[in-house]
Amino acid sequence: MYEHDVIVVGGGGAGLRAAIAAHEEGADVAIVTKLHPVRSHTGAAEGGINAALRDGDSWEDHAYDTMKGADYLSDAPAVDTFAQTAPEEVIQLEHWGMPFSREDDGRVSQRPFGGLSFPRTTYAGAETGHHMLHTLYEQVVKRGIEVYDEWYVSQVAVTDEDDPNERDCHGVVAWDVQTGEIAGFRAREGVVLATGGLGQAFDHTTNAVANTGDGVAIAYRAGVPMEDMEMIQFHPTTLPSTGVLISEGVRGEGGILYNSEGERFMFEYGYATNDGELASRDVVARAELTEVNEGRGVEDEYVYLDMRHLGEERITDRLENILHLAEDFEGVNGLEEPMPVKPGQHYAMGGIEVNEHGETCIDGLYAAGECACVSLHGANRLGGNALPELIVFGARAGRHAAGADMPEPKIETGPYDDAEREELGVPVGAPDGDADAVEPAADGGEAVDADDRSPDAVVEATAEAERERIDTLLEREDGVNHADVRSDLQESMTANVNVFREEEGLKQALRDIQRARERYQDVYVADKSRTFNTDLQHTIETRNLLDVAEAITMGALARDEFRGAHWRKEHQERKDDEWLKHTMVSWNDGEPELWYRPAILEGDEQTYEPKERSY
Amino acid sequence: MSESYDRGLVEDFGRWREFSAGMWAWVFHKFTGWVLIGYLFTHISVLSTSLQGPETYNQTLSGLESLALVRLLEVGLLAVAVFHILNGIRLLFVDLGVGLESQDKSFYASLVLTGVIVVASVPTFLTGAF
Amino acid sequence: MAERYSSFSSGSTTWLLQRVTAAFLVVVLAFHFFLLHFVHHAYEIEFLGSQARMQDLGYYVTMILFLVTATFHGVNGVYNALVNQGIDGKAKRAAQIVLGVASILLVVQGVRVANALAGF
Amino acid sequence: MSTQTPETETETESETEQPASSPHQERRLAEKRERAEREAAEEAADATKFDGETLELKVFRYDPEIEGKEEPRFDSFTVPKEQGMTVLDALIFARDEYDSSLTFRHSCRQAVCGSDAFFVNGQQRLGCQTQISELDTPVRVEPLPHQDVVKDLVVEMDHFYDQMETAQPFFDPDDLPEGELEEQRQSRENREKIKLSTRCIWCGACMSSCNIAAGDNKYLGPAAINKAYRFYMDEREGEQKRQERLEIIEQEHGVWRCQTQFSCTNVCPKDIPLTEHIQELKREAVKQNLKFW
Ligand SMILES: Cc1cc2nc3c(=O)[nH]c(=O)nc-3n(C[C@H](O)[C@H](O)[C@H](O)COP(=O)(O)OP(=O)(O)OC[C@H]3O[C@@H](n4cnc5c(N)ncnc54)[C@H](O)[C@@H]3O)c2cc1C
Ligand code: HEM
Ligand code: SF4
Ligand code: F3S
Ligand code: FES
Repeated sequence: MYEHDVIVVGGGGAGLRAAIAAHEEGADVAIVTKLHPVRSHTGAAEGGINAALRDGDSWEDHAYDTMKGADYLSDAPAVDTFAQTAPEEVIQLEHWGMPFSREDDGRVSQRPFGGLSFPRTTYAGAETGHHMLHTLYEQVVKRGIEVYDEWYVSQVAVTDEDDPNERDCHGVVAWDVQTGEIAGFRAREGVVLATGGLGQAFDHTTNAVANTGDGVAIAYRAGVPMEDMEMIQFHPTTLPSTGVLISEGVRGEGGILYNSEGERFMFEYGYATNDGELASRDVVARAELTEVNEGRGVEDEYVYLDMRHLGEERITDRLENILHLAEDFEGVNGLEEPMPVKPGQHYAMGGIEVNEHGETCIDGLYAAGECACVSLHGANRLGGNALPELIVFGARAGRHAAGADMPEPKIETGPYDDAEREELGVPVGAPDGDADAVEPAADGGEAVDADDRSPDAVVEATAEAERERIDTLLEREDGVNHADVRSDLQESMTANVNVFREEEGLKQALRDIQRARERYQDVYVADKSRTFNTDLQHTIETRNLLDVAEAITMGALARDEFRGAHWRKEHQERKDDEWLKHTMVSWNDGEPELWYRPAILEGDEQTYEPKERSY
Repeated sequence: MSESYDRGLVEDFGRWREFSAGMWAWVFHKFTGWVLIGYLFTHISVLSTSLQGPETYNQTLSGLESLALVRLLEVGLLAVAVFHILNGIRLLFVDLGVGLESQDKSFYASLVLTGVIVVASVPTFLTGAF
Repeated sequence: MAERYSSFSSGSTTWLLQRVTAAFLVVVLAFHFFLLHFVHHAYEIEFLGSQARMQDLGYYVTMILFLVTATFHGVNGVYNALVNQGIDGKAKRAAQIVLGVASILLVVQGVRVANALAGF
Repeated sequence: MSTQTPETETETESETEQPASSPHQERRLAEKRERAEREAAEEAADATKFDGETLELKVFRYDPEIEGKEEPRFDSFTVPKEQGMTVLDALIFARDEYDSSLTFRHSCRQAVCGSDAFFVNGQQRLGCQTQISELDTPVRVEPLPHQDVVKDLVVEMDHFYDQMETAQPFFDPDDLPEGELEEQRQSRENREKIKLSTRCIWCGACMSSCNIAAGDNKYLGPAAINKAYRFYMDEREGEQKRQERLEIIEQEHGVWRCQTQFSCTNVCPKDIPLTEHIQELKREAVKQNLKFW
């Protein structure tokens, strides 16, 4: 067993920032990550980091834009904390040497981004995430923080109380991908989950192959609710053949969208008569698909994004990376041709329910970054708001986990008795409601022997259960290949839980997921080696995708309104009376339960009045 | 690097074939450098015959020069020296950071020029050898 | 963990000298070749001719410099090549000694030859 | 790139108005037609698995634990050839369709994570960045040379990471501006100077291609030296650290080992002019040392 004060799971932007913060609090920190930190998907972020840095801008404006973009489904305390802290965190990055793009006077540049009332997106070329990730990792190296890289975390070690609010987290169980060793990691102070996105639940996504929602699913099965899972952002400009992202920066710099008729449809068809291409992402993504569905798409599939008029100099100065991406992954020369683009899954607004200190309802378990939901992005995330979220809430989670004194949180977590609950009437969760039948071993929270509750025993027992589970998986001689289950799931999700959602489709998706769960019970791992067994790893990840996809679909089916990224065919309006509340899904030991928690629109400094959202 | 087993194909074959210009330049420069320093030692030992007096010196030199093999080797030496000089100049430019983009072209140029100079000097070198 | 290289031994001097000698050698070697193969043909070289050239002080100095720089350049080049192959510890020490001794012998012998020719 | 429809006249006048007639559009239409045809054909002829064009992928296999794989060998996979297919796509296909134990690192699919540097047809390349159509067939995929193989295409990266860390890859300014929200100033020119060097994705291709690094285990290697360059040339870097860093790169197994073979520069997927950066640091080291005399 390994032992540290704070264990950070994940080495992306959020995890690295959390580790640095915990280290600065004096804790002995270790990062456990399935990819070497510099391989994390934060490195793929292109556009930039929002922060109110300049005269004429203010954190209040940033907060307001964020709340409006979120379609009023965010919690004000999270939004305020975020907008207030983002500037110092961004300057902190600069002080750590991040190579931001610069103005003539040597200050960091900012550019306009969709949904922002001020050009406050700080950037480093079109590779902002790459530079941020590397800058943070450099600071981790500088501090000598221990990194267990290529260790796959598969469980959190949590005590077995009936009420999730009373559970304690004492560590994690991870498995060394290179050697197959399965070990417990005891965390004396806290565990921070920072495992990133879940895009692999869909088949056209900007996310990496490693973005399989592990942290979300692990915390979920340990008893933490998932919040607002239906809120999935589809990015309007991804390359059709691969899903590689073309940054919003292109539109920020003045790029234009055309349909097959050569019309600038954002204006001509009135999707966003003020902001045009720079409207919020959900608006643009729907506009594009509407164009395609109405027959004005190119080849019935996509539209064009044109940046040629910006001129070679400006493009190479600020968007050079885009030229490479378009060339390498679509064979298009962005200086000479318009680039084909279509919407693709991009970001999960929802995730592990946490408060503004990153705490979940389980004591000692934290989450930060894309896998968490402090309820900052609500129903739609603004471009350039995720990277600052990583550093703002990553740092706070790390600090709190290391035992720093922080004020009483304003956001509540965990299930409570008189919460409003809902039955969907469609089978979900473990097939036949039998959690034990779902594959060889338990799902966290269940594994621990009741007699010995010492933290070490909890961690060791969870590790032992994991060893058994993996042995069982490896012993099976034949069955279903996880890749088949995964691709069926992805197809169904993209067909039914995409930008446009219909009741029947959503129900179909839930049926497909049930079927996938049943098939998954017969899953087997063909590769019997303990050395670098990616077959085994992907098999376990697929299980996580099933849980995550189910919660997404449940939320989408329940929320019968149109808010932010969530569009429902049968319900074409935002229903503020009924739906200013978060959807929550609890695993409930195999019988997922859907319930609600009201959104908080009242902050310390300002109260947010839901207004019509027009761009 | 400690290889835990023989990586046969990966490490041996298929590699030199894929060498790029810069790698070949390095191989040739190394080879010619070693030949030159080898020659320097030989050269000084041949010239050392002068310590035994003019006759020995003259005899050794003309003796050697009358051998066709030695004449051929001299052409080889010229080739080696010319390449080492030309590529050496190329390397000096590289060290100064000049013309890095055309480093492959300058390597090919050194090769071609070496060839031309050697061919052009063959008559001079082989006069009376056969 | 990689070892942090603590013992500071700069390679910049020998690196620079290798380039400086190379620049010098370009000129002298070309001159040498030209003189002894094209102006005078190698097969015509005689003691008297060599002696006559060597007695010119400028030529004598040039040749000694040629010898010294070429020796340094060549031997240092060989040494570098060996280090590039990763030789270390004892083998490296041995290479230093062998190459060092060889170059001293070469230079001494070369100077004796030059002196003999010049008649010093 | 392969199909360039000669369309010069129409293009100049109707560039922005009619993107619909761009060569790209036509190419995609053609592709789509082709794909539809291929799919139809596939259904018709069930007997032969793929009817369209296929390619042969030869992949290096090794697993110290599995009988029959302890001895390195090459496996052949037949993969249907698709437009825009990359080496990584082909590997994924082979894994998902034929042999789920085929092991290789990959994640981002867009040349930023640096996981999938392989030795493809004798050159170090990123799988996700290499179009199959640009390669001779059969396509031979091997793990990066000069590194221990863990399994199949997965190599041991620790040595590479160690060398990167030896270069002290972090920023260490002398003093920071007063006031919490004051950034350090940096000129555009200076940012431009370090720009290319900051692109490194730690893929290890350069190190694997370098003959010197292969022979001399202690050689810092092009990526680590480039990392040092990135900080050394940054005008925000502190004087103290700059000196320390210079000492690290100019010790015996630092910059001097580079023999300007350029193969690192040739293989770098991020087009970083590595040799140029190494050479610049050599000159810098000489200059600094001359100053002390
Ligand atoms: C193409 C693209 C462009 C984007 N551009 C922008 C932008 O311009 N501006 C912006 O603000 N946002 C942008 N975003 C969003 C933003 O980049 C992401 O939300 C953010 O980087 C997520 O960071 P993270 O630290 O939460 O996760 P990641 O960076 O994905 O890191 C996750 C980490 O968790 C580890 N991990 C995962 N599962 C496990 C496990 N089971 N065990 C151990 N370790 C595990 C991984 O190894 C990895 O290190 C973009 C996103 C994408 C996909
Ligand atoms: C005439 C002009 C010459 C030039 C311009 C020249 C140039 C160079 C340069 C630049 C190098 C260094 C290569 C590197 O470190 O990357 C080198 C290496 C070398 N030179 Fe020369 N050189 C010349 C003459 C000579 C002579 C006369 C000799 C023999 C005595 C010689 C022997 C060597 C050797 C042995 C090496 C090392 C090769 C290796 O890397 O293994 N050179 N030369
Ligand atoms: S310098 Fe280039 S080749 Fe080397 S590790 Fe970095 S990106 Fe890869
Ligand atoms: S390949 Fe090696 S020799 Fe130098 S130029 Fe690159 S480091
Ligand atoms: S998969 Fe990330 S670089 Fe190729």
